Amino acid sequence: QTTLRIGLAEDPDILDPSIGRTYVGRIVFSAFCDKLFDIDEKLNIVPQLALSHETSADGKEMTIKLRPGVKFHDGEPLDAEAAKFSLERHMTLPTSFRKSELASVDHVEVVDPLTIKLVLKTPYSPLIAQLTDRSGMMVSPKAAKEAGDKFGLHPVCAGPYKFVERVQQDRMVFEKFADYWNKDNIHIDRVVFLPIVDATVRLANLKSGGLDLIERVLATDIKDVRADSRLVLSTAPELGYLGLTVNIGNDKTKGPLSQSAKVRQALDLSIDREAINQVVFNGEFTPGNQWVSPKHPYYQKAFPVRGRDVAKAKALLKEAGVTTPVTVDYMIPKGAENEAVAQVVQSMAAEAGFDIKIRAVEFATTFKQAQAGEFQVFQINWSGRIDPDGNSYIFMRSKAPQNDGVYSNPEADKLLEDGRMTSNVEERKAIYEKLTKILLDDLPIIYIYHRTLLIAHTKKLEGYRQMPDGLVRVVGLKFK
Amino acid sequence: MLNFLARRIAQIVPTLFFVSVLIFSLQQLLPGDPALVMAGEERDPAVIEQIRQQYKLDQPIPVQYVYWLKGVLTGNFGESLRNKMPVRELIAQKLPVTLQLGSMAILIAFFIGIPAGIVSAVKKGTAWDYGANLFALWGISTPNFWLGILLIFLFSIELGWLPASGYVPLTENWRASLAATIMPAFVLGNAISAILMRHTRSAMLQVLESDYVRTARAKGLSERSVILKHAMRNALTPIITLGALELGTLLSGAVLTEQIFSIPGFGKLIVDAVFNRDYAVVQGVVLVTATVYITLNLIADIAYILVNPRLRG
Amino acid sequence: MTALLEVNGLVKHFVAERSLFGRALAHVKAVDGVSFSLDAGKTLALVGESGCGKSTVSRLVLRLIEPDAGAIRFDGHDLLSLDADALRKFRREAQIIFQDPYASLNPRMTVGQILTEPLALHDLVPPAQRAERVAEILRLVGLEPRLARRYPHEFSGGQRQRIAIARALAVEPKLIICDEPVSALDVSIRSQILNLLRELQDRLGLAYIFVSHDLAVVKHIADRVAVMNLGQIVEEADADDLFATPRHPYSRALLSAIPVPKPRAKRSRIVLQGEIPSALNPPTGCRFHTRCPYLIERCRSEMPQLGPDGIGHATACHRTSELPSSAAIVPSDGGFSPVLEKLVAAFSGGPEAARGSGVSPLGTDPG
Amino acid sequence: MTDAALPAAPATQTYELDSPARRARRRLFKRKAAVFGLIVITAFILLAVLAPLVVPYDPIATSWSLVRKPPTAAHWFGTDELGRDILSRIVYGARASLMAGLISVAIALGIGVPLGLLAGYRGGFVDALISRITDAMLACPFLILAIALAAFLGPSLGNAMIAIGISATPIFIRLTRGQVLSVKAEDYVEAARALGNPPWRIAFSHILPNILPSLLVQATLSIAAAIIAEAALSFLGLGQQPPAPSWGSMLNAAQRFLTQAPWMAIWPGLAIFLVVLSLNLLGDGLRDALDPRQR
Amino acid sequence: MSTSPLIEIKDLRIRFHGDDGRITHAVDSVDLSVANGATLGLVGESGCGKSVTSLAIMGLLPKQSAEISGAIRFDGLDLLQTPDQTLRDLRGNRLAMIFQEPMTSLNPSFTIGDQIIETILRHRGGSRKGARERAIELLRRVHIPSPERRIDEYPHKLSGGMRQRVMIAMALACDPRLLIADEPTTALDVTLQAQILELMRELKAASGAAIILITHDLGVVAEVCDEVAVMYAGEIVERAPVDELFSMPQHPYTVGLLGSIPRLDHRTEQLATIEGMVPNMAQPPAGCRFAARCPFVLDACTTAPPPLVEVNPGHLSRCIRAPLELLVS
Ligand SMILES: Nc1ncnc2c1ncn2[C@@H]1O[C@H](COP(=O)(O)OP(=O)(O)OP(=O)(O)O)[C@@H](O)[C@H]1O
Ligand SMILES: Nc1ncnc2c1ncn2[C@@H]1O[C@H](COP(=O)(O)OP(=O)(O)OP(=O)(O)O)[C@@H](O)[C@H]1O
Ligand SMILES: [Mg+2]
Ligand SMILES: [Mg+2]
Ligand code: NI
Repeated sequence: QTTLRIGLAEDPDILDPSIGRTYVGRIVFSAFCDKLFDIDEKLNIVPQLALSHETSADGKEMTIKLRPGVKFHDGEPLDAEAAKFSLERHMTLPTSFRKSELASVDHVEVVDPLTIKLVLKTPYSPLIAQLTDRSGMMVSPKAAKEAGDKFGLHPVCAGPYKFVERVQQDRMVFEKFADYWNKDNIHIDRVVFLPIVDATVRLANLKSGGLDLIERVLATDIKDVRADSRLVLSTAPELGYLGLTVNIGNDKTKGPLSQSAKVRQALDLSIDREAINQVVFNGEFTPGNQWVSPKHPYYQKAFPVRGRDVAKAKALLKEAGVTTPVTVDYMIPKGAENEAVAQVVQSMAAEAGFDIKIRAVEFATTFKQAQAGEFQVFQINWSGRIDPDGNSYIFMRSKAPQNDGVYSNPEADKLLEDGRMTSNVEERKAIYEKLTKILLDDLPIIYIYHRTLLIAHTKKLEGYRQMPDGLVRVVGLKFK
Repeated sequence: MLNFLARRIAQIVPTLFFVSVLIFSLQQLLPGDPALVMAGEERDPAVIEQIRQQYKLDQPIPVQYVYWLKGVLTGNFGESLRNKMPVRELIAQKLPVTLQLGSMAILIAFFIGIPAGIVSAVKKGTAWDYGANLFALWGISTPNFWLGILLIFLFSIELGWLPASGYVPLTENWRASLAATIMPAFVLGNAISAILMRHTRSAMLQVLESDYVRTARAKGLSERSVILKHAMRNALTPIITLGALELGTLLSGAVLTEQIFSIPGFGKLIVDAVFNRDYAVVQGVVLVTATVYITLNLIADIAYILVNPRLRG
Repeated sequence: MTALLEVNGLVKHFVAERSLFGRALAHVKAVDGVSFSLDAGKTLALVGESGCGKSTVSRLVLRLIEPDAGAIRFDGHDLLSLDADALRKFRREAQIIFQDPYASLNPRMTVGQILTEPLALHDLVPPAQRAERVAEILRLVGLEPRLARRYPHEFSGGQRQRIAIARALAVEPKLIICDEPVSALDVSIRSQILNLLRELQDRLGLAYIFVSHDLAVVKHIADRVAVMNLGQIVEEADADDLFATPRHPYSRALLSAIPVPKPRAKRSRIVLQGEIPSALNPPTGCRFHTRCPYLIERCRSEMPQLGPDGIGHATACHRTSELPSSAAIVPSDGGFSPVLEKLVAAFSGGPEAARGSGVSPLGTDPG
Repeated sequence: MTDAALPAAPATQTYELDSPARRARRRLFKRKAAVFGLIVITAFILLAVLAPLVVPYDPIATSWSLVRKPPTAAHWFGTDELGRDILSRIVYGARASLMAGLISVAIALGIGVPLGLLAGYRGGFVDALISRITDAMLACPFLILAIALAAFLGPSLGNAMIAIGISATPIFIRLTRGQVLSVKAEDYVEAARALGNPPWRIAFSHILPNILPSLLVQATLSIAAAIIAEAALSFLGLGQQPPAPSWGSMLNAAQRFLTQAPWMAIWPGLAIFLVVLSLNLLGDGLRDALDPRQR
Repeated sequence: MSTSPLIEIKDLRIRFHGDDGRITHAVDSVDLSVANGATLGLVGESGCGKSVTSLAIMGLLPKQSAEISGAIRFDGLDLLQTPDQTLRDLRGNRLAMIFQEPMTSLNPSFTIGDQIIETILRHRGGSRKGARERAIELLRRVHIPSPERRIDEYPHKLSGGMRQRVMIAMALACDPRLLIADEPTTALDVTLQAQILELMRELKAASGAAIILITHDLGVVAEVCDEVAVMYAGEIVERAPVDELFSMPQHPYTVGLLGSIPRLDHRTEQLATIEGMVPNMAQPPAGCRFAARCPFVLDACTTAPPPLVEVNPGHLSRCIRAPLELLVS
């Protein structure tokens, strides 16, 4: 019996695709909960439980053909009814966090036993991308109806492995599902996920053979991993970013940064992104200035990362007429990496005339304070979404839920809406180019870098491929 | 004595009441909105509102307390906000882990601390005494987490002898289980053994100076039987109570030690719960911990009475 | 002349065990109906076995603990009705010294501070003159004034007891309660303290309640003696009277047991048999009946009252009149031979008596 | 007995100033271990106070070229993940640690001693109430209480001190109460009552000075425990805020670089160990020196 | 009583080395002897070295801090030179001791029976049942009512007097030749003291053991002893048969002691007092140790230590002014 042991950086929350909200949770889902669609390395959308999809010309209807012969772990068939049920569950369960992702869907229709139709309220191009993630996960209607919101304690999906047991903060055990639609590509009998928070310990366990694969290797440990002949490092550029959300419109703590875009630009210019990358991450990450990384198809090459320019930053501050040093209340969530980055930013900005007061807040309180606007700069990570809309709209559209800085620019709002209307890549790129120009001037969020997904595994493990969404795909893996 | 016991047990009720008020109010005071924390990145206002209602987070604190207390009195500790598991089940899952760790630590503490204390008292002023005292000072002065880090560095990373973290149930594989718990148990036991050693030493020194030990010697008994029979019996009775009190140290120590060694026990559960604002879990776990602690103290008191003929009669 | 102190039917029961809800389950009947009176300038001795309630009576008389029943009149005032203020005033009138000279002085205060405190509390002396007054008091108890700057631990037991006496004297009281003031002291020092107490009584007209279980000492110092047994007074009489003709069987046993420094002294010792009953559960009837050699049936059921005989000798025994003569009960120590008598006199006459030497008798430094 | 003019014997001169405190000090200085502890603590206090004068580098100055360098002649203790000089940070960290120890114990004393006095001296319902609350606080593991309090107050060094102080309070309540009960029964307290001292005077001028030695001993040991607790909270991110150094947060940062930069973990740990050890030695010494049984 | 003594102490000196390097001269050149069946009273002020002397005989002084020299000959054996094992065989067997505090001298964790039986088994061997019977017999001998029942009780259930009886029973368990009683009645009430003294007298008559009775109560000495040794500051200052000592003491200290006891027979206004204090035993004075407190002191007293000389037959005194009669005649 072969077992794949995967070390996670955190303990996931509940294993219910409707309610789950953690990054690590998605990694675990991918072992047992297949989605309608998936992505490849290039972020292309490929079928998984669906065979194909088709969007109507007006963009308001999406027809999806399902893969025949797919069974849930409890033996129930995955048909159009089941797919409709799953999608509706995502949309209607009171505590579902998928509601906003599927907000554009008006209702789901069963066309034939293997075809469903999603009828939209308005055209919404990112929808298909949403279906490559938790919103596209199919759950067994029978099990879900029985368990209600406790479904996550004993999830039943249609993935390669089925749930066996979970001990909180200790492990999650899955075993091979015999009736998996793609069972020929499953070579390992069991998958065990072990949350180990400490990165050093996680790596030590991988080295000592206690684990076969770990996620989130520290950038500073990469040298170590590469030096070890028994280990392999898999990397991929991450979809998310680390940015500094600037409080622009939230009255509470307005300061010089909210008064003038010039001050924000000065802050931006004072930061040497490459240096941060070098100091904190051994140069392994990607410096960035937009909400997608320079390697992303939607990256606007016309606006490359600018270098550091302290002189210009000082000039801008003078122009803006603020008295230096400009004191900035700089909130970060607790955590060594966050603190390290903040401290580097602090020392860099100091040279341009900023006096940054770092306030490391416990993770649990950051969002509350962010929402209440109790910050001038909020350094926060966003894990990233497949569609660029997922990285931009909710942060910059006026009154969007995560627009903590209360940025509001009608022009930008219009462009953000436009970007959702069309699925045509070139058209969308053009829209986003205009948006980028505006945002790089206004700077409601100062983007710093994009992480590189760092996954290490033993050489014995074959067939591992890293996708940008950070998930660990177990299909096709085998031990030497 | 029965009366004493009754009074002693009666004291537990108000104590537990204050414990419950204490933890309840403390954590209601914790900043951060649990619903928001739960949502994390996915902040959907409607859903957050829904969660607040579902878990009565929108009610005034006294109302929440009454709801909670009602639940507790009927054996329902509520459910974890984070993963929907009933707190009772969560506790049942974690308790054995911490119990194993704790009993190993206590065992280590007793096996090192008490003999060391006796030897250093009997050989007062000799190299043995100094050695034992040095050990005790080392044990008391080393921060748990530092020792933990050093041990991991030495035995897991450098030497690779022991797993750096994780837990295997005893029932599953006892060797692996022991291997996984020996380091944290040692870290925990180390400090306690030092404390026990010091207490044993001073109790023993005091007893060795007592009149009845002199009587025993005057009877011509061998030194061995004077120490092992007459002195030890009396010196070790107060250690029972002390041992129970040290359980508090143990539980506190477990908080960090479990964190460092990724042992999925009470300590880790509670720290994560505090950081995640998983109220029901914090409340449940602290209440159970406090109850266990109080009960063990009570048992220690009873044991103390039972082995102590003066109080027994 | 009215008595300085009059105690009537004093009762104090301590709670020995409480129920779950704090209700008392068992009482130690520490003091159970004690009455006596004391004239100014006189000494009343309380004698009895350990635990019979002597110290409790002492504390009750000072209202350091509150009695359960009874009356205490001091100098004509009802002590028990005093409010806090009046009680504070009363504290000037009566003082206490304790048995253990090591425990009765605050180790963190210098002798000077210890003695200044009562002066300041009652504002007896203006601040400027307090040091002088302290010196005076110290001299009064035979200590050098310069010792005021020392701490109690630098003194021997006897010197400490002097300081305790000095503290009591500082408020110029009329009554001092001496709770076994010499029991913890060596013989040689004991005599110093006894002499001092007598000298002070003569000089200052103090009244003493003198608690002791050393009957020779009691005989030496007391004017009246009350014999206590299990919280009650069983006999009360003038000291000479009591020692000449003890009446109560318990007094007889006590007196007969006094060891005297004379080999083969004449005596008819009464060795009591049976166990001492506990104050927690005192026997019915006469509380002495379990050990009494003259026990009759009536003693078991009926408690005898302390009956005065008209000449100030009261006894609480049903058989007072029937008991055999107590003539030879108190052993005779015969006194010293004339030569020894002279020798002792020479010894206590101080250095001058034998030959002047210049050794200072007091204030020698401790080791 | 009228010898006021009697010349003071010269031998007595040495005793004239022999107050209990002086005597304790003399006995303390006879114990090598305690003197060692005292010296080390004094040294750390001096370092903390004089930190700006003694450190070779600015403790928060980062240097991109000096990230995680092992100890060298220029940086005796090496540098940390942001190229800061660890020695300088240890010295500045002493400020945080010592302050945390002193202030949190001051808080605990400030709350605990009056409550303990009240409970012990008044007895009755007040005593029962205070005792039960104390029991309740003791029943919750110390660190949990401190973590919850620190999280409640928000992470900062000051709040960590308050949290530790409050969590350490029940120990002082209990100790004070017990001591008061035993001292209350002493004859000299009874004598003080008999002299007409009002209750508050008895509590403050007769009882308190006599329980001070045990409080002092406990305080010393509690400072040691508080220093560890502060380090633990900082280790969990609830204490000293970056970039200001504290030994606990340094250890926290070090944890990620255990394999590549073990010196980052060793120095702050050693510093904690040394200070705590010294405090424990001093506490032991004080306990012996103040022991009333030894005359 | 002219036969060779059962125990003979020659030039016993005991020093304690304190933690702080201070040396206490607790006992200095003590000579004592007790004949079979005799009772020797050892009196003196607190701290004069009575207990230390008795502990030295028993071999119970702490080895690390006590330095002992001289000789203690017991039945021809020098106890100071005897190996520990032999000494242990003697202790509780032929040498027995009773301590002052009956409250704390018994182990609270064992029944009194256990504690007596243990002694019997240790020295006599035999079956536990036999030992138990003997223990009951012993308890009966010390007048403990219903010993069959009492034997299984724990010490805390017994009163002080009872416990002291148990201690005596334990000491008598193996019919010792020498019984040392260190202030056996000091902690007891007068009536209990009378009971215990009575008991000791009775047992002495029955067993013929020699007794060393330590006390500071001259009354007790007068009642039970044949001979008395008075100790002062670590030395024996006077030794005499009991009648002689009380009728004509030959050392000023003894005179002071006698004078300071209140008398029952006639009332003195002033008691004799011994002014001053015991000398510091870390630096004992060069001459007579009592000189500083002695009203009869001469210059010669302070220069050289006076020897213990026989003033009258069998009456020794360490005073150069003896015989003291001459002082007042
Ligand atoms: N505070 C108290 N609480 C409970 N019981 C007490 C208290 N004080 C005294 N007693 C009990 O009251 C009884 C009388 O005690 P008291 O101290 O008056 O005796 P005493 O005659 O002074 O004895 P001693 O000679 O031993 O000093 C004893 O049985 C004692 O145990
Ligand atoms: N273990 C010891 N270490 C150091 N000094 C000691 C020790 N035991 C006794 N001493 C000292 O020896 C001296 C004699 O003490 P000892 O106990 O013999 O006096 P004692 O005559 O029995 O007095 P008491 O009547 O108080 O029992 C004292 O000064 C005492 O302090
Ligand atoms: Mg008393
Ligand atoms: Mg003694
Ligand atoms: Ni004079």
